[in-house]
Amino acid sequence: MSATETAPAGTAAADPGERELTYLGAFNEAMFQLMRQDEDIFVAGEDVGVQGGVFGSFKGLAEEFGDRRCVDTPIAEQAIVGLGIGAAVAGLRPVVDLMFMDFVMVAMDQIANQAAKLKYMFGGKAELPLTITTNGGAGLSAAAQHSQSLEAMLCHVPGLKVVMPSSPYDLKGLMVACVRDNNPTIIVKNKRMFGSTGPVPEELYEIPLGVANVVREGADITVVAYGRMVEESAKAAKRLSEEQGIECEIVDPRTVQPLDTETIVASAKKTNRIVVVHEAVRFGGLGAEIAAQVQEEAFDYLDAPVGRIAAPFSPIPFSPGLEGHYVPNAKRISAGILETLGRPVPGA
Amino acid sequence: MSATETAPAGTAAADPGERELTYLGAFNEAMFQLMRQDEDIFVAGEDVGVQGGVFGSFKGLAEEFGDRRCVDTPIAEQAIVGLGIGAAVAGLRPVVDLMFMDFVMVAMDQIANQAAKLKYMFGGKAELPLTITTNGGAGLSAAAQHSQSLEAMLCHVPGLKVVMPSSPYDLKGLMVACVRDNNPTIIVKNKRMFGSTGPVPEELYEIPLGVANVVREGADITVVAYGRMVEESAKAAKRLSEEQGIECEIVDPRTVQPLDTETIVASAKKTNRIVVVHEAVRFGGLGAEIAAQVQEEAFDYLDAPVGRIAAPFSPIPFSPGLEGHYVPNAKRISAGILETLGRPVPGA
Amino acid sequence: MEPSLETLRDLHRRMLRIRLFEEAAGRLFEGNKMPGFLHLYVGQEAVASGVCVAMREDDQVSSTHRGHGHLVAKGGDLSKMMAELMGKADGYCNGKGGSMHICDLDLNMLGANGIVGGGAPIAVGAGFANKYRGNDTVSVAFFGDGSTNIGAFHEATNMAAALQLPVLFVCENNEYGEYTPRHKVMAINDVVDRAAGYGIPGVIVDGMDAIAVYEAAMEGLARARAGDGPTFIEAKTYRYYNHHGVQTLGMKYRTDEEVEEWKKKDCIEAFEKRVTEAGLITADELASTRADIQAEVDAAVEFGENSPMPDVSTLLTDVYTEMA
Amino acid sequence: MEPSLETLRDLHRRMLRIRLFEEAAGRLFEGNKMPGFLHLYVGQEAVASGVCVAMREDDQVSSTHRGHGHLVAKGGDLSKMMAELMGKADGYCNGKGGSMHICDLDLNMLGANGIVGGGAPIAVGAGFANKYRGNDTVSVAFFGDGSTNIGAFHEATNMAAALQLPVLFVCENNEYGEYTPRHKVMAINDVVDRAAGYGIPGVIVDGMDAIAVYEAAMEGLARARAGDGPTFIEAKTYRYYNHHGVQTLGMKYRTDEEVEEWKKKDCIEAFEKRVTEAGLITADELASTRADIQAEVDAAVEFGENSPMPDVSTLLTDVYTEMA
Ligand SMILES: Cc1ncc(C[n+]2csc(CCOP(=O)(O)OP(=O)(O)O)c2C)c(N)n1
Ligand SMILES: Cc1ncc(C[n+]2csc(CCOP(=O)(O)OP(=O)(O)O)c2C)c(N)n1
Ligand SMILES: [Mg+2]
Ligand SMILES: [Mg+2]
Repeated sequence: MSATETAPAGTAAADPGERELTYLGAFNEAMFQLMRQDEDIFVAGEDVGVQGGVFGSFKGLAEEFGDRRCVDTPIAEQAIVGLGIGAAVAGLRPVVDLMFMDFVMVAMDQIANQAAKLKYMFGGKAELPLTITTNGGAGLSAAAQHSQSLEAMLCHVPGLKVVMPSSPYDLKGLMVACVRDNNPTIIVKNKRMFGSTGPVPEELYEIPLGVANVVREGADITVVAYGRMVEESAKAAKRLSEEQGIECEIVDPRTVQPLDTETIVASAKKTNRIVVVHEAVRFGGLGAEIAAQVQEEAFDYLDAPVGRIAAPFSPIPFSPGLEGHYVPNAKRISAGILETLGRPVPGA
Repeated sequence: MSATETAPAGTAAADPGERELTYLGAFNEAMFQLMRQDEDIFVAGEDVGVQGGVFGSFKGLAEEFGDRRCVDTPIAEQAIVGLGIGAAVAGLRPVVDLMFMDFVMVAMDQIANQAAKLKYMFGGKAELPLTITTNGGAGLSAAAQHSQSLEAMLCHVPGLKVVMPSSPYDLKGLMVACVRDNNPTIIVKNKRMFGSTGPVPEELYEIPLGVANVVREGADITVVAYGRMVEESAKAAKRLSEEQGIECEIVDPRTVQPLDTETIVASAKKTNRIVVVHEAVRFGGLGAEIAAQVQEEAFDYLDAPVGRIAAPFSPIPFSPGLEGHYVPNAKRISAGILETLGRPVPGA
Repeated sequence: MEPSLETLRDLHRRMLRIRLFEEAAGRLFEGNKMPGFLHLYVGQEAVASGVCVAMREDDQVSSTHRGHGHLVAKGGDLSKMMAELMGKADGYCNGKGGSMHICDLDLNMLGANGIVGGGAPIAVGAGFANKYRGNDTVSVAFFGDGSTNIGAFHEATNMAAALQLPVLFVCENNEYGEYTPRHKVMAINDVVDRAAGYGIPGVIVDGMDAIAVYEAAMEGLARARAGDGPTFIEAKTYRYYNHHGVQTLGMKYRTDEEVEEWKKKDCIEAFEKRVTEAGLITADELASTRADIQAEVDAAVEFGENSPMPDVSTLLTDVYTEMA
Repeated sequence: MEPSLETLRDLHRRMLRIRLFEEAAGRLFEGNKMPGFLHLYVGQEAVASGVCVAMREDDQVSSTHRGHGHLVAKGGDLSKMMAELMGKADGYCNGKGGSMHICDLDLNMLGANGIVGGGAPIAVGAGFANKYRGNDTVSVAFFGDGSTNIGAFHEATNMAAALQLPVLFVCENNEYGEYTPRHKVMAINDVVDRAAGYGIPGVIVDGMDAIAVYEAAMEGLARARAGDGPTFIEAKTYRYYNHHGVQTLGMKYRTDEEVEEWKKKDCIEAFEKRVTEAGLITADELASTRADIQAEVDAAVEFGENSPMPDVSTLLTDVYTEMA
């Protein structure tokens, strides 16, 4: 019995409705509902069992599903991902957890050389319904090895899908899509959003991977943002609208691989100006790829270079006194937008 | 006694002269000369000792320098890089070898979370004169796990320098610069160029990191290429010049981190059209970063979108029947150039 | 535990299928008809054969860069294998994988692997699935002596031990990792010394003796099937050819005498001598088996040679599974 | 090997410096004056102190996420440490590293490490440099029980054994990795069972007894200095506080009774009782040492609180070393 077969009809984005959940709560609910529906789904990782995950993502699962389906593992990220690969090839639908996105580096071979390439190397004969869950993002003084946003590395590896949800609603629906997908997927929660709340339907719904969400419509400029940067961009957009009458269109790709270039380019063609915002380091970040694609596809529509608002070129500092200046925020996003609009930037 | 102190005056790019060496021979000579000059330099890696490296890069070193300075290690890429980090922090100048660039993934944590970040995390107090040597590139039917070009991942990590030499002359001079640099550097030989020959001065010379080389001047279009793609681009340029009178300017950044944006942008401003060529997968490759930077810096100068000629979005196939269509070659580069020039592409 | 006559025939057949397949592949490689790297298994046939005869068909295998032997021993189709090694469209992986990624999921052979240590975690995952389902299927991880120095091996073995998974770890100790002798890269006499560090039983077996390997594997598989967790088998063996390619003698990293010494213990010769001397199988039967297999191998070579190169249109397929 | 009186005083001082420093840090953390994660070392003081007293100043240390104890034991400046933990400009790393990356290269403390297993290879590299230079300096890798399950630990330990490097491996077995008890993640009774798999001597020591740790470390260091390669020490110990932060009791993953049992064996109390009962150090002297150290800690807190946040202009410095 596979999840896909038992999925209720019409799982496309349900009406958000009234009920609010936290970001973490939405994830946790997706796990419960998925595991109730499909016996082949299990979760394995460090402290996911008795503790329910160090951040509480998997809280309560061990109580309901036991240690057979909610498995505390040794500290061994390579073997954790490998366990998922082998179990997936053998027909299960594993969810394996890497506590911090930074630890992707520890398991990079299993993720990028094994999971991503298996199907292709085998001439198409393998299915790999593996979901890797992890937690990224800075802003918690977790320093250089516990704060990174490494999605650009993962996006560069054919065979992976990479998902960066920006709200409780998206997190639940995208997590469902990841687990039901027959390809290796990596879904990255943002650590600073764990407590953020928003409407989340109670039923199990799925948000398709590879489809962007136009979070806000606007005629003046396109802002591509994902993960926590959507919320910061929305703040910037609100202020710019109120204070200067500038209307931003915010496009959240939601999945960065596959990337919904079509929606991004359509928006750029409409507004003629576009900036990309991400937490990751600017050099070689996803903003580069989006800028490259947009100028390829919408060259004649652009009134200004594609702007990039991102982290500067350094490891992530520990001190709040520095980290506050490292991660893009609404203020820096506003400044970047104004610059791309050719308007004066306050304080610049 | 550090290499820097003992470096002969005027180590900037010597006159290539008459003597020819292979790409591999140039590397090997650099190793000999560096190790003779500086007792603190040693090399460690799999099969680097008795065998002199599986490709012969380190041939003869064990005979001259013994197993103290030319160290066969266990198959343990994390510990090989870690050995280099620890020895560098303790004041030596290690060269550690990863047999294939694909194995960077196995050691990614030590490279990207440790070596790259150590100095910053320590508030500047560490020096890390570590050189990682490796071999990248496709075209030898080595399949998906032995053919990759992963420089884009490494360039995204602040703290590393990433070097991709395109000729015997550059390889020797850049290797010298890497070893003398007090930062972690990764120098990537291209496996298909091992036997390529070219003029190489006998003396020890250094090509500074971060300085691009204008390999060919031309007024019509800029072609940014590095590694083996320089040679393929040169072939394309020659043919386009001869057959259609199109003059390409080829810029080889030589080091992709730090990237000599200045030279690239200056050339783009001159020619008004630019393409980037690399062996790596196009999505998220270095071409994206260069395209993004060029459109930022030279927006008003561009007569066409920045073009990207790169590998398509799949793992690298084994069969020569497929791989031949995977890696960019002179023909595909020509087509890309013509497209960016708005000229008809033969057979398209 | 005395192997039946059927088992003996099976051991012989599998060893010989590997040997003749590999020798043919080696000749093609020498004749430049085989692209890429070729890591021949010749010399080690008793290990894969002994283990795979002991296995059930539903038991899974994960393998290494030296993986042809494991696929042949698991029952691989020689024609599809030969075509794959040549990069042809009718190969197991349609030419996309080649020698280092050859696999047959229908035979539960989960793939060769180009990354040292990369395969063991995958066997552990398969073992996890078996335990999860509550069936008594076992997965087997084959790996070399050199690979026990890499992190992925350690993590995988410990994971299997900690979770008490039905996995059999089979170390083929041929005393070298590429060009480096084992004593330079580990300070232990026997690789099996590592088993105690994971809390699993370890056993040394003569890897040139298919029957001994078979018996050790039967025990390890039975233990796993009974729910008693992993076992570590160290099979002492030797590869005749160079790490890669077909050169045998005249190398710096090992002496010709050493190679010749090992060849005297050849697993197939010793086996044939033993069964004929014991009057269990006649020399005639052995010869006719050999002729049959040689014919199968010849047909495989022809199949491979006649198979077309993959069509360029397949370059970008199989990257993702399309979702409905 | 009986420790001298001076050594006993030294052991006591170092343990107490760690304890009082950590308790103060814990209070600041509770009062939200310390950003990020805080992994307290309290309970394990005898291990770092015993080992570091046995070490020479030129011997190096690599550490873990739980690294304050190792730096204090190596002679770290409490003021610079406290400032670093608060993210201040005058901290050891100018606020860039924090708790998980604290270091003092002048004291040969090569850094705490946020990656489990990440530090061991670095100690091995330092050990390599020592052997290379032909001096008799030794490097020490501290690491937890949980970290012995990760690949980097395995590779590093085997590398040191294979190359016979002067490295001392000190496993602080506190029976948990975060919230997971050891028996779930390894199928062995003692972590030291792993040593034989690397071909190096292993020894278990009571990690609540600074003198026992000191003596075991002296032996291991002497062996390394003599050129006889690495030793593995397993120190049985316990952390009083939660994996991270200051909660002690009322947790799901371990019982309050267990915590209380271990606290009865407190390394400092036991040590003080022993030396006073033996008439080696008077209670008065111990009390005055405590008072001195408390004053040092109080001054460190004040120093940290008064230190400014790092200037924004330093955000992008220290990424690379500028080359002339
Ligand atoms: C991670 C990694 N490092 C290095 C290599 C290169 N390599 C391929 S096979 C091999 C030796 C493996 O030795 P062993 O495990 O003993 O297997 P054997 O070749 O003897 O069968 C090496 C170093 C690799 N493929 N992957
Ligand atoms: C590679 C990696 N995986 C996971 C973590 C998260 N983590 C930090 S400490 C820890 C437990 C370590 O246990 P142990 O080695 O026993 O040290 P202890 O905390 O008990 O001192 C874990 C899992 C990490 N920092 N790095
Ligand atoms: Mg071997
Ligand atoms: Mg512990």
